[in-house]
Amino acid sequence: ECGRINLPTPTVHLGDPLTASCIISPNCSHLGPETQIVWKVGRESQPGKRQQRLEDGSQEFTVTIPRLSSPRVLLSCYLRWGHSLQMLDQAEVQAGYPPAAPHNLSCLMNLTTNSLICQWEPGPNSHLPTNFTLKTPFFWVPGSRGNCQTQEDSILDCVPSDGQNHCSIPRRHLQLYQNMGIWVQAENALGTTKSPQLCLVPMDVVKLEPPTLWALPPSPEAAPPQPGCLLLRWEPWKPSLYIEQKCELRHQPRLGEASWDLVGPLLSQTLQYELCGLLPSTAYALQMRCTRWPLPGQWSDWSPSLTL
Amino acid sequence: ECGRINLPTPTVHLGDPLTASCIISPNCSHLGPETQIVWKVGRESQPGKRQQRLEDGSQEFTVTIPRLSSPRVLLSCYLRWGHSLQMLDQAEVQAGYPPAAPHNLSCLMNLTTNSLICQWEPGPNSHLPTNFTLKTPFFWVPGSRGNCQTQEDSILDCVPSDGQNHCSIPRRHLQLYQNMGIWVQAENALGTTKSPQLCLVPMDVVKLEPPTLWALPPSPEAAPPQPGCLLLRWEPWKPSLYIEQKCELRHQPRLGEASWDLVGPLLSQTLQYELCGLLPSTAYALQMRCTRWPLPGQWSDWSPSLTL
Amino acid sequence: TGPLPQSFLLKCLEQMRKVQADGTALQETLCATHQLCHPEELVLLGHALGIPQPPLSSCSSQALQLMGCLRQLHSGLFLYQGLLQALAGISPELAPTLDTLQLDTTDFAINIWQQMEDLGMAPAVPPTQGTMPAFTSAFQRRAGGVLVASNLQSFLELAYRALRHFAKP
Repeated sequence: ECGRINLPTPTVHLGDPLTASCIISPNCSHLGPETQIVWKVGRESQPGKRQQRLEDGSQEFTVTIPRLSSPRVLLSCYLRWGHSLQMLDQAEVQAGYPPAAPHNLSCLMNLTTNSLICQWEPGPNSHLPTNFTLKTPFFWVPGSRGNCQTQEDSILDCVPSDGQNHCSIPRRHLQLYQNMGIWVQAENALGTTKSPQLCLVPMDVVKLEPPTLWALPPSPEAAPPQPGCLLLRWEPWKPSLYIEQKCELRHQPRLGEASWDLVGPLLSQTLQYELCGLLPSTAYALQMRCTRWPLPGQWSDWSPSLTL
Repeated sequence: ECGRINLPTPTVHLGDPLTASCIISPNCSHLGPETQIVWKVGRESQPGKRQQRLEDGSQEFTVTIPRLSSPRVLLSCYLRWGHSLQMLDQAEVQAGYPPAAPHNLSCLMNLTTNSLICQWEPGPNSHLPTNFTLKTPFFWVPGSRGNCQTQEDSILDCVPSDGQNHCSIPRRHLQLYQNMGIWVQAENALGTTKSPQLCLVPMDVVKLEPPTLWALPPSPEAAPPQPGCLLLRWEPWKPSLYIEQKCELRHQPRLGEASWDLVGPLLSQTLQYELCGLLPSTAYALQMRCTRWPLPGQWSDWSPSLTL
Repeated sequence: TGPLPQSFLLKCLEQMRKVQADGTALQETLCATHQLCHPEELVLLGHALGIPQPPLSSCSSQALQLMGCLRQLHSGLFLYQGLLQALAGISPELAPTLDTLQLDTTDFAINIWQQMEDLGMAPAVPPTQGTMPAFTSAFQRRAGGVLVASNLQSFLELAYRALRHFAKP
């Protein structure tokens, strides 16, 4: 090996200086009357600074880059050999920032996938490969008084798939009705940081799928609906039948610019509603959404429009 | 344990008889003056045959099902206990056939996935869980004279994903220009069988992606095309540029029922072709396909229609 | 509702409905896939296997006693958690349903334990699982599944009536 580059660290802060050295082994330095080294940062030559002879006879050439201004720099050490430059070694230097603390961490309990899905915002780009990990204590422990103080020893790591800023914690790692502390850790070569801890009860952030809504045709048994009224029927999303819910109905004439009219709350025991005050011979779009209630929960999306 | 069913084998040939026995342990047979057993095949009762006392004091009740006619049978042994029937044990019997030899094995070398994709037909349903495995020798061995005699010791197993009748052998297991023996094994509880062996050279079954075809606008430099003629240009699929190919062009008036007119072979060096004999003011659909040539290969699919 | 917060009672009722729905799913699959539809045909086997049925006397309408009911409810759920765990390996078709039932039963037990702690009535030492029945064959695990699911449904029906009584504003 003729020459080798020594870097104090392969990763530095963007904008900081960098000092590197190129060690020329004795069996190489006899090549010319006087060993001459040329440094290149990327393609540009960079004047070397000092040179000194080491005990073992090899020579150390040092260079300082005053200010690293790009996230990835290729530093090469060339030996002048007759009329040519011979590249002896090349080192890659990464420059960036310590990770910013992830923020806006929010979670939803999804009953379809039976998992707690959390997402966050990574914050400004650190220009360095950064690993995000969603963290939460593994077990509920008797005596933990159900608050979010976490024992550091048993932490579950949820690693998102590449480049994603969301992660799903599967059902078997969840106590659905207990407080759990949850946060995101960001880590790169220049440091580690954490988002603020979120303290939540998975079921209290359950987001249901929309209900199914349909209009009841006038039937001989039931009294005919009043003029300008419509008999509606709905059914909560099947997997959420065990959850007490309240729902909201909105309707809007399909043509024109009228905004939505809101009707609610409709409790999930009723499942039927006579909607009145409708304009005659006007096509309407109707939608419904539900949420866990009186226990806390998230509103479902609006159901697909029922057009009448 | 009160009672246990003994089966000679959990899997039998469809249509064959089955004899099973229910062993009633001594600590259970004291329950009534005389132990009475009721057999059920599925939900239907089945008269028991013999009964005998064994040395250890337990009683063996035997039943014979003359002809197993469904692929999955639940056989239950009940003890009459007062006015109720108590289920003591239940056994699942599978009935089917040994696997049929897979046939119509064919393979294509896919340069996009860089793998040899083979597919086959499984043959009639054996009614039993059957595992299909694509098999080929692991290595080409110097001196193996490039024919398809396979040494049994080093066989690569390609296991298709559930229920699929195709499997892909990745590039690192292939010698693209050597003969390789390849076959499919089918195995279930009643036996094992093999498809006939295919002997092929992966590159000789390469299937290319279609070329790209476009019409050249009349340009000042080049001579204007003859009336009723069209200057076409094409480019073979980029990853196959290293492969010598011949191509075929087909064209057809877009309206009416006229069949395709075929033009070829067009060698892949030319890349340009003046197509004449076209009807004036008639919209045409043109398509092209290519194959490795003169070395063997498979025709690509026709390119998407170029409509002019 | 006395010392019990309304939200705790509402959560318990919700969890009970969930565990009952899970139990029904397990029973339906056992019946459809393995023709094991009648627990009354498995009484003898249940005795032989020694499948315990936890007491719920303090929740019965005759002797309704809130704290006693909570304690019995928790130790009963804790026992069912162990029984369901002992059924592991029941069959590929049933495993997902059994897992969900076991997870929801465990969550329910934790919810009650947490509330007992908040009321300062939780025993100092958390309960430990006793010896469970040994299911030595696939059939015994499935038959055990029928019996455990059926017993759990009756257990919850009694508890549901009791807690609904406490939840009345």
